Amino acid sequence: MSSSKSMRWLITVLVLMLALVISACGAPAAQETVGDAPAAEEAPADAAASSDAAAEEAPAEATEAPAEEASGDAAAAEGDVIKIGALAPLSAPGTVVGGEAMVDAMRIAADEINANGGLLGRPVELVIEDSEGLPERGTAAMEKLINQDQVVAVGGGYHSSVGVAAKEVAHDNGIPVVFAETWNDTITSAMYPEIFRIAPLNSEVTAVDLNWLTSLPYEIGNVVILTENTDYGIPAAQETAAGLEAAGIASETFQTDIGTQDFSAIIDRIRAQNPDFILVLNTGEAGFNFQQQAAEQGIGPQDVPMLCNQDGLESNAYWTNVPDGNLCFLRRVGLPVELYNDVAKSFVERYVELTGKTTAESYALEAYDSIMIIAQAIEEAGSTDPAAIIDALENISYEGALGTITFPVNSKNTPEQAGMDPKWWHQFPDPAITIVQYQEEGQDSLDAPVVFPEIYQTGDLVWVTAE
Amino acid sequence: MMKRSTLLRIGLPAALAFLLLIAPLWIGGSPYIMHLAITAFYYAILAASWSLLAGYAGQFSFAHMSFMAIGAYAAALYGTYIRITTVATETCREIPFFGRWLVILDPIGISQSSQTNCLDLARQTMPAGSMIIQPSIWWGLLFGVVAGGLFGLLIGALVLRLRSTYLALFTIGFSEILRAVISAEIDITQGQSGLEMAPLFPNGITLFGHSYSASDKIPPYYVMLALFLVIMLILSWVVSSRIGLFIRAIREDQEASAALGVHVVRYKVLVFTITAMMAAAAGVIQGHYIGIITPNILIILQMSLVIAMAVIGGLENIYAAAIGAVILLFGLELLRNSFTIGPVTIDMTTWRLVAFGLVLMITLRFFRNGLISPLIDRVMRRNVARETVALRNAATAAATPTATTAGEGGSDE
Amino acid sequence: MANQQIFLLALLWVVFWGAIGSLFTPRIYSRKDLDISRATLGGALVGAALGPIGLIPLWIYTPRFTNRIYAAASIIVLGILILAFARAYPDNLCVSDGGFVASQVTNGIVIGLIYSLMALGLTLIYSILGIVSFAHGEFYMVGGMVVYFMSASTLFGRAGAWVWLLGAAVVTFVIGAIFEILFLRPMGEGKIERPKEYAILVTFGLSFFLQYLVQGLAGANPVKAPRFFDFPVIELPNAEDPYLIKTTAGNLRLFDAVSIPNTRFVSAMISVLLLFALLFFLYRTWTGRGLRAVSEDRQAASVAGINPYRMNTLAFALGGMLAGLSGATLVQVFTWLPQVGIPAAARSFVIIVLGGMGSLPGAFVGGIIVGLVEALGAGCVPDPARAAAYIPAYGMIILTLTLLLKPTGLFGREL
Amino acid sequence: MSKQGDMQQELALDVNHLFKNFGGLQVLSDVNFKIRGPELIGLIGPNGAGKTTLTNILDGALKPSGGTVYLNGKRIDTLPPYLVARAGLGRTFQVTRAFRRMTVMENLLVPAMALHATASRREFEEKAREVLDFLTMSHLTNEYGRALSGGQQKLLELGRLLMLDPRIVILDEPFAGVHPRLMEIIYEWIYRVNDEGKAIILISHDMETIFTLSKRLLVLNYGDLIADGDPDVVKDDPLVKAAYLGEDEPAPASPAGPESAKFALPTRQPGQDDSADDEEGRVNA
Repeated sequence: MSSSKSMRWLITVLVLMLALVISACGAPAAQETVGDAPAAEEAPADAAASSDAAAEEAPAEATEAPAEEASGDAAAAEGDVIKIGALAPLSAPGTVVGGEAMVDAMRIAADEINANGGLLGRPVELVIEDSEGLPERGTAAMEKLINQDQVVAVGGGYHSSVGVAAKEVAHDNGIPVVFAETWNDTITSAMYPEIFRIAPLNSEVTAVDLNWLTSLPYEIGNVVILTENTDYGIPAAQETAAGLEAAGIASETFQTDIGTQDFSAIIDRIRAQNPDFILVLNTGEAGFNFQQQAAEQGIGPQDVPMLCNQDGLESNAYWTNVPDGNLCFLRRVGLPVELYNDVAKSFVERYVELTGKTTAESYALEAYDSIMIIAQAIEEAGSTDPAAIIDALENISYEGALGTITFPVNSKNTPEQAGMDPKWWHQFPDPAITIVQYQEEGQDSLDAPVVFPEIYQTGDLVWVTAE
Repeated sequence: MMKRSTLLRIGLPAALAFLLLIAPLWIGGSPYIMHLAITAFYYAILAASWSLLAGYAGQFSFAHMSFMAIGAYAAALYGTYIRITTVATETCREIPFFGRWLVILDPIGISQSSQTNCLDLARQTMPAGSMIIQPSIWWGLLFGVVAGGLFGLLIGALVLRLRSTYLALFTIGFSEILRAVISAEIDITQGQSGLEMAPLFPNGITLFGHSYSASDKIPPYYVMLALFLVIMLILSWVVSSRIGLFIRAIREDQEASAALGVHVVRYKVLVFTITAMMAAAAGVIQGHYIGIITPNILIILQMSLVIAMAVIGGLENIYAAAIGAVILLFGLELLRNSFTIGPVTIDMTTWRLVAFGLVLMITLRFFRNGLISPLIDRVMRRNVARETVALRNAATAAATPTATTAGEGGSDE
Repeated sequence: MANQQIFLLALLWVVFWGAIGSLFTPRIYSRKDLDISRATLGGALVGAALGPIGLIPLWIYTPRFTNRIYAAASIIVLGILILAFARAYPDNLCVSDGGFVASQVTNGIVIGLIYSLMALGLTLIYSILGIVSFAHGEFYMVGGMVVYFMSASTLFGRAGAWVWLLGAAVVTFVIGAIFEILFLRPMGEGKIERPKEYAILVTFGLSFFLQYLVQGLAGANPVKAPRFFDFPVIELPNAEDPYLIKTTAGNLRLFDAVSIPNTRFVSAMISVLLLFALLFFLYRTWTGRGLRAVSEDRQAASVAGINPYRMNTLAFALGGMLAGLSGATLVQVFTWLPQVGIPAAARSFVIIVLGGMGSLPGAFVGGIIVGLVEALGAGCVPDPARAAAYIPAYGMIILTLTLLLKPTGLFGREL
Repeated sequence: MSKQGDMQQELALDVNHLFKNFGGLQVLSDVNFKIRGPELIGLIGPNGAGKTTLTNILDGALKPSGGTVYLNGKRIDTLPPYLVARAGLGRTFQVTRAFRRMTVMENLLVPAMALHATASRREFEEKAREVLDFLTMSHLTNEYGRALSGGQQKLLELGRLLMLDPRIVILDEPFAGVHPRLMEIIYEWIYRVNDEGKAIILISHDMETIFTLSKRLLVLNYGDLIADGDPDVVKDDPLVKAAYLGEDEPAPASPAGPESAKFALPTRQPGQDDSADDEEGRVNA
């Protein structure tokens, strides 16, 4: 008797929820007619396509609405601080080593600006947000930076997945972002007017890896790629594998969860592959864990040539976590120490002083530059209006720690006009990428000799071969 | 007296709801506060529905976020892989669908090299004027809610025999397995990089003559608020109905309830299903609002946030749990600042969570009904207490001495 | 490849008949009025092993499920799966390379021993207090952190591993004792409604608190302690012959196939030592006997003059200390972070559920089984893209299956 | 509450050849008895005699190994407890099982609403108030179950049975740990329910009450129903004497109180042992 009653109940609840849904069931989310226009991108990008369509009229709005806000802001606090956002991973699962280094670097940049009298006669305040390495946290952090803290631009950024997600918020709000260390190609290939990048492109990094591997005078027949299952690791692994295959080198990819701690079984499997080279695309502590455990199980960097994760550039953390990691190869972005310009030298000096480290990592340099380039853009724009800053960034020529940064592919020289892939949009075209190798235990990463490319080379590589 | 209680029971929530409805008049100018409000409603839905499950029915499930994720992922997969075309594509997997074609796209995984999709191929051969439609996200909401409900039903049925600790462990296990599957099956779910979800109103929306863009916060605010209010209505209906009575009886004593005629199995499964559907609905809306969903929403920290919100608010009161969630969410987010005392800079991003853990423990230890619930009880039970006093006085007057004194009326202990 | 479908089919077959067996056997047994407490698992195993050929006679004759039937059926199931796997993936390392399998098994056992120690702490707490501590992973984390900071400090840096371990033990013991006295004691005094749920939540709060407290104090940088001890470098029988044992400072290789890293070996040995110490404590000291008495019969023990509250405190602190010690030994194996306790705690839950809540031998055997399953899972799953990605799930599948089929675990008391 | 006179003819409980074994242990063997009309029956037996098992089988919580139970022609031994309850068999538990964190009113509403799928809460609140008046507990209407004393919780359980309105009631140790004054109310309850045409099976260690109240006595001894008849006759039955009443060693202490008080009214203070009982009764999983 009561059974039918509560079944009715369940159905009622269902119907209620249905009603809620159906009442809102209106037009389809997106609709596209074939044949009329040059077919826009489809599939998951549907939403993006439609928002792109919206964006066509949006620029007008985008330049207006935030301008209002900004001017209102300025009216409210004439001579008040200019806030610049800083996005970095400061807690796990993010890569904290990288994040903290970047925050230190960005603080130095802000202090330097203020020591030189600030921007437009106003002091600068750096607002730091923790992205935790999570896309959804990244969007929330970006949201807070823009809407709560009212920053005029954002620098930093470490994890690709965060960058991919956070760029949407910045785009929606028309606030410029200069990404310092997010490599995923799609960040720029979306061609958002607000998004700039001084980090290398994933595909370019992969190309460097491939160039290096194929140019080596050693017999490399079999490569193992260890990657994390993120949108930094997987595309990089796929492209590298494809490139290796084209060069006639066999490869096997092992995917791991970002939180993986115990690699012993994977290491045994890798050993069984008998690789001539191991490429590690895991970031943070997972990379450290792998390298040290591999060393302990006899296929470490001293047994098999290994390109280690770039967090290894943070020498203190590297040698604490990978004591047996000598002879690791590392990829470094930025010019080698010998070619440092004055900006880089003075930055490194301050950075060493602040952090007690022996030198600055490449992402610290990038983070520093990401803030400084924003500062220069604000000076050149003569206002904190985001649209003006974006305009200034497009035309900028900034002498920074990484060299002279420009964004040659921009709204005046679109990828189409330049005949280039959209990934070059607002992209610093030639961040130097070098391969260095630790050749002494406890060595500082800046003392480690550069072994590739030839023009930067400062030392010969040590190539270990099995047996 | 009855009038006063009715007034409180209906008037107070109605007033609150009205306040929330007109709140954008004040906070609408600050998208960040609006963002927090939307997120707060989302957590309030989760905390309130979890309090029905854990507080009323006594089922300490750690799988609540899993149901949320199931809902969100179901909607996201639907949005990513389902299209409707007017002409058969011939290149994709497709099913005839009311004179059109329901096309299921191929999983592509994460790749930077733009693979050609079967739909792209088809587009070149399709006659001009034929349409490719991405179906409405609101059907995705339905899909997500149904998926969440089905899993709720399944888990509810599986855990019937498991109590307290065992139930907690089982649901943690389920949640972890789900997380591993989502992060590992990259071809379909895109793993850690997450599935993108369309905004709630991709083309913007015009409300009362004012048009809002897709990224505007006002429309999602009202969508989430509506969901929140509807779910609170359903929840209050559930707790005041026989279901609420029975699940509390089951929580207290399963055998005794059965011996009094309560169909234990049905109500246990029912409450699992209902709460799972609510969590799923919240997940779908939040996913569309945030625009991306990743397996990290399943990490234990997320579940612990919901649990802590419900506990600190008051586990055995859906309203207290919801209010607790809202207050805590705002508290936690607004505390995300670092401040400096003298030479020491305290980074609140971490320390606020330390404080949070401490508050959780202290609440449990010393305020077992939470911090909000006693306040609500005090207001709501005032006339109950009066009635009790009256009854007791009458009893004393009638010289029927009570043998043993009972606790005070409306006591929290 | 069609070959690979063999394994899938075998798996499907086993799962299907296992499900049928586990669903219907209890009903048939209860209809015949036999003990059904073992029928779910028994039916599942017999169904999985023999399919309808086994289930029909089982349902007709309904024998008692002895351990022998369990064992035989489990062996058959394993056999079927292994054979099918070997047929389907003849090139898989787990099929073609004996040395690889030996290495995986060794590694599984070694790491399993360390897991056992941690799970022992949890099961000890459960057997005395009747609760599962959700903060167990944080004790593990704190233990490791203490060792790292002592090893990195100038004061204790040269004191050596034993001192560091002692430090970790003391710190985790004290945290456990304080927490028990402040937050769990009222539960034992009957002041708390629904004590089990309270315990879940309050230990959960502790876990939250400790995790972020450590992060706040120590930052979230990955750290790691140095190797405790180096191996002496030896090669047996001698350098010319194919060796039986060969060591470097950081590695031990047996028969040129099995390689055990020094850090893991040392951790496992310390765990075994601690295990014996624990057994000695529980069986040979007055306090230990008191603990066991309380776990057997609380009231009788308190009549016999044992203060059960003090035993509660001791058990919780001791349990936390065991977790702390297991973290203290593992901090030389893994890179350490404030979040490192979460997967470790989850693994301990798996182990105690599998072994049987509150059972000491169960925790030990369960630890080794979980170690083996994780090692073989990551080592044998054919698709390298999935093998490692599913590591967190292997244990959880054991957990859920155990809870569904035999909630009392391997060594739990039958209800 | 109306007198349900017509039920008197209808009421019938047939217990036929009931067997129960747990594994190898025979707990009940061939138990047979019938109840016709509103009888007041005592069920006694030493600890471990199978009283609780019998109750659990009648209630549906356990399935018998053999035999059948019919209530008014409806077979109930195959039904789950909640359907047995709805079929008209109510019971109390040896350890009180009031819903501790629900108010007294809510406690009473549970059975009423479970029984009637459609009726509204308000209807039953009236009835519940009547019941509370009868139990002299109306001043406790809004108290939580946990705030009641042990004896009051027993009364509450009896109140719930009134709301369930079963045709046959099994009372498991209703007097254990109850203050003498409250015992009077229980007596009154038993007479009233009996007058309403319901059968009552009373399980108690307290011989005095059993002999005072019951008109018929069932004696269980290690699974065998060794006697069934008039209490005075049964008392002198040599089998019973040997098995139970004449037993030398006292039965182990139970909530019913020490064996020495076997033939006296219990003198224990109410609620003395409740917390300990509770703990036992609430062991999880």
